[in-house]
Amino acid sequence: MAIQSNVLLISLVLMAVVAGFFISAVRASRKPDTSAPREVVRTRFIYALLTVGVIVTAVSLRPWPHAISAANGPSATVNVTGAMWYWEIDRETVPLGVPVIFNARTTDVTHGFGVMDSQDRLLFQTQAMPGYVNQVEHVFRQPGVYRVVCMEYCGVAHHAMTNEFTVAAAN
Amino acid sequence: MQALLASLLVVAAGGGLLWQATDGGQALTAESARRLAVQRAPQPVSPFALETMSGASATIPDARGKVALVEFIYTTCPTLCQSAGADMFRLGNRVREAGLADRVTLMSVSFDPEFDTVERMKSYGERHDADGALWTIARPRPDVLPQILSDFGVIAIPDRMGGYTHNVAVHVVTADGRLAAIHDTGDFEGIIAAARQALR
Amino acid sequence: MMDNNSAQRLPGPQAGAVKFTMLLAGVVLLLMMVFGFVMRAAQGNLIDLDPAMFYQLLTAHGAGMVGTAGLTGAAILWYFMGRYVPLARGVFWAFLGLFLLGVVLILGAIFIGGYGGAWTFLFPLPANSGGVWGTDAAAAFLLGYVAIGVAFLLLYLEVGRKLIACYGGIGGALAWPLVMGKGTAEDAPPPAVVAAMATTIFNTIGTVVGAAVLASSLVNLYFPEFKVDALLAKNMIYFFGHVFINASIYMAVIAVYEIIPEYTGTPWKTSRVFAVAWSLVLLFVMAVYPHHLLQDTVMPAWSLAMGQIVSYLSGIPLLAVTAFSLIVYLRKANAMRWDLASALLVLGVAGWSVGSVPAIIDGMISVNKVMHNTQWVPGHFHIYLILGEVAMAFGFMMWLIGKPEHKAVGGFNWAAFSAYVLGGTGFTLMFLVSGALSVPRRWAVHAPEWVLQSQIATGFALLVIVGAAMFVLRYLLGLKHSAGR
Amino acid sequence: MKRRLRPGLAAIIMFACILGNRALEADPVLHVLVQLPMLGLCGALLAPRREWRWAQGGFAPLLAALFGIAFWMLPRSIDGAVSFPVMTLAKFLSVPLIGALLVIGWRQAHALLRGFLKAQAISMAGFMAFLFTHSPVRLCNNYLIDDQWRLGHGFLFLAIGLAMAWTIPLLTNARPRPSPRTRAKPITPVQSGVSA
Repeated sequence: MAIQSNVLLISLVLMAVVAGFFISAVRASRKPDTSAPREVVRTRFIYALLTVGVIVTAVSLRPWPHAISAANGPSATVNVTGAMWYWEIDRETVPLGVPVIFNARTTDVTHGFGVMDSQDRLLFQTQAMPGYVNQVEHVFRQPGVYRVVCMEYCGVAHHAMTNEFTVAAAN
Repeated sequence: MQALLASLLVVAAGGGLLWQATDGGQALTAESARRLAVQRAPQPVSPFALETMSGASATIPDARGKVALVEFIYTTCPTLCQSAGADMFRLGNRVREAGLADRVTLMSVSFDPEFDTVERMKSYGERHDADGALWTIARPRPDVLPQILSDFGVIAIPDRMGGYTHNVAVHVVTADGRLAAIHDTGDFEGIIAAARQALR
Repeated sequence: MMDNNSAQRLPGPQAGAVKFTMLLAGVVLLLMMVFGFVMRAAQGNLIDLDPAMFYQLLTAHGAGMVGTAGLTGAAILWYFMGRYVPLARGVFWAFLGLFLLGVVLILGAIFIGGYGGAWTFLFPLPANSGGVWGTDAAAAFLLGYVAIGVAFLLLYLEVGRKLIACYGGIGGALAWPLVMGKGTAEDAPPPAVVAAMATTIFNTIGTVVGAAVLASSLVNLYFPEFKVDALLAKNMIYFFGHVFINASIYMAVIAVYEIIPEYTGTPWKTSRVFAVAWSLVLLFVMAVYPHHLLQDTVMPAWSLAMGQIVSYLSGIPLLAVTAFSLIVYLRKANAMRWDLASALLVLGVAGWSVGSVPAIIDGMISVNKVMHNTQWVPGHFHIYLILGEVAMAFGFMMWLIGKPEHKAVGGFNWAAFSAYVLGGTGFTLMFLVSGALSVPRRWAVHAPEWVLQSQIATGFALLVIVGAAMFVLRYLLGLKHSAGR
Repeated sequence: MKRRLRPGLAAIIMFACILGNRALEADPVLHVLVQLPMLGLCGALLAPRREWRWAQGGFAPLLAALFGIAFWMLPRSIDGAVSFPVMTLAKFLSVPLIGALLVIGWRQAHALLRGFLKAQAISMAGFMAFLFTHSPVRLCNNYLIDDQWRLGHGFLFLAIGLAMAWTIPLLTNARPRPSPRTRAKPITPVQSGVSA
């Protein structure tokens, strides 16, 4: 299952929980109620949130999500340049199963370099910004045609700013 | 009431001052002001003699009636003058393509004439493929240098590393000795257009 | 019932000006909602809209909604601070005048000048339109922001200096003695004052930073030789934008602190945890902005990690203090009186809390990599705007018009509230679903497989507009009846 | 400071500025962030303590001072002061006048106007810092790009310094027990009158 589906699921559950607390409080508000949570509950709640926060932070930041690991072992580098309103990619095929490093640049305004798989599912993105080269690394697991889209609003043809590349097993 | 009037007066005067000080909101720096002033009204420059990298003599304005495209350099410059040299080479090609080679001359003028000997100019010229005909490197006499720099509005200041920092540009000088336009060294279109204008 | 309740139900200082402002805000909100509806309809292929026009509407919708949220927040802040400190009346009129001047400039820039550079004016887009709009249009847009910035600065200076003078400095107004364990809760300033002081500080700082980046962008428009560093500009813009929109919500919540006690009968007191929470909010709001830059890999890694961590931490004061306290007060209430005002105010806190969930999750770098600038982002902020800030603003409006019979939950009012909540929920959930399906945000034209989602969202948007229009109508009628009071 | 000492102090500063002009102008940080403020201080010390009708509210003198400051913040004007004697003279005459106008205006300005100007000053110092540290071209023909970069950092420190100087006092006067009795009476709607 794609990461997006998990994110949606987790979000909806947590949102429902938060909403549930409010709904039950509203229901309880019409009659005298002795079950009101006390200060000690608030303190526990804060500690619980902090604990969850520490765990989630540690798990989600290690390894560093933007790490570029490719120095050791085979890898490929792709230079992509955004311009109003097209993408220039310096190679048509990229290898399968090895880390691919994308260097995202722009010649004019800020663009967002996003790559979608054949099911139009966003795999990763990075910003392409004047004067900077943003690097992003990805390992492609499926051969096929991948679509490059613009993920940062860049003017009147923003939505039409697409290109493609092919992922194939390296010889 | 008095205070309101005074404030309005101040706004009018202050706005006028800033308008004047920026040439109508067009130039915030001395460099852009210099270019704007020249573009609005070509300014006379005092004629001066030069010694070229082949040891020959030359003049600005050009005695043969050509339009001179002049930049100021020093040959040991590690950065700006080297890229300016490359730009001059490309500019030469563009001048040829435009069919102006016999009516235009390109001149890189040293503002460090005591150090930039004929040999040093020659080696700088060779490094950048200056042909000596369309484009040559030249130096003025040291005593006229301040006058030249002041006429052209060029300021060279020591960069604390033994070299100079200076404003880099191509100056278009008409045959009758007027500075008609100033452009970035890479702005070939602008320079060619200004040269055509100066030939008219 | 509280002993000072009778005094609180009277109109506060400058009630007339505030009522007028809220009417204006209500009408603008409706108009901006219509813009949003048109954009969703265009994405759903229900209408034919030129992309240039779409992006103009996008720009107007963004700037208009953020501005109006700020306007309603400021009106709430001003109204309730008028209960505690003597505010100079002229300042509010100057604020409103400058704000409207800004609105005129922005609307002119968009619909006359064709400006469509989005409300974020991300450098160097305003100067680089690809021929769609001119320099003057971009400048008018930026100058509109400057006017609005000056308006807010004036308002905050007045509120800030009075709070500082009356409550013993910034520290006094933020209840720091209580935080340090030196004072007693009885001596501490009321919650509204603490919230107002914190908002005043961080939004003043935001405005000052915004002014610097606006000035730089303006100079760059006319003097392209003055280059701006794109990364620095982006940092400053997102700092300014993030602080501003957050300030709107944090100002609006003052209405909850001040009005809900009238309904529950329990005063909302400044406790130690409340004071600590607001001092933390003051820090968090300013430190969290890098979560907008998680896809700028050239940013220092520590700043992105800070963005993610603070993004999570920011949820704690909201959930554990404001939301938790509200839930406690509701449960403790001896027969809470529900009407349109109290219902919308509670909805506001609930929506804000619920909306923080997808926001915090998107603030994780690994999630952000596949969710950033998809419709997930408008998804979460529409939750805490439609069902949060704007709900609080409508709640405040309903409270302003007084008479209980106008606000009773039933009939017309119940229909309006239901339409608004149902529409808002469906509308925002569609954004979240589309975001999870990788639909990018801010696209004028949608791929065929996304069209159905946009069409469903369009339907929900219509429901929101119907609900909001009924609120505004109710407010108008209520104003008419309350005019004589 | 005793009033009668002021002209003397102003004279000393002015002399220092004139005698050290070459040295001060050689470095843009000294030129813009030391010499110009010192010249302004000269004028401020000499500003007559009078309340003119035209200066009511401080608007006219402050506006005049702001336009003057804007003029001297143009890279072109700074360049001019180094290159042309006329501009040098203009600097020595106008900047003290700006200082005097600032003081005259400030004395009569409303607290809100003062606050606005403080915010504006921080913002503009930040803007100048932005400009000088990030411009890829030299903005002054008389100064090196490194100097420009240092000047930008000078402005950044100025912005931070001003922000701290103006906010820290607001923090330190926190009273240990801010009680309703020690602060101004809360204004209830009844006291302030109904304005609907």
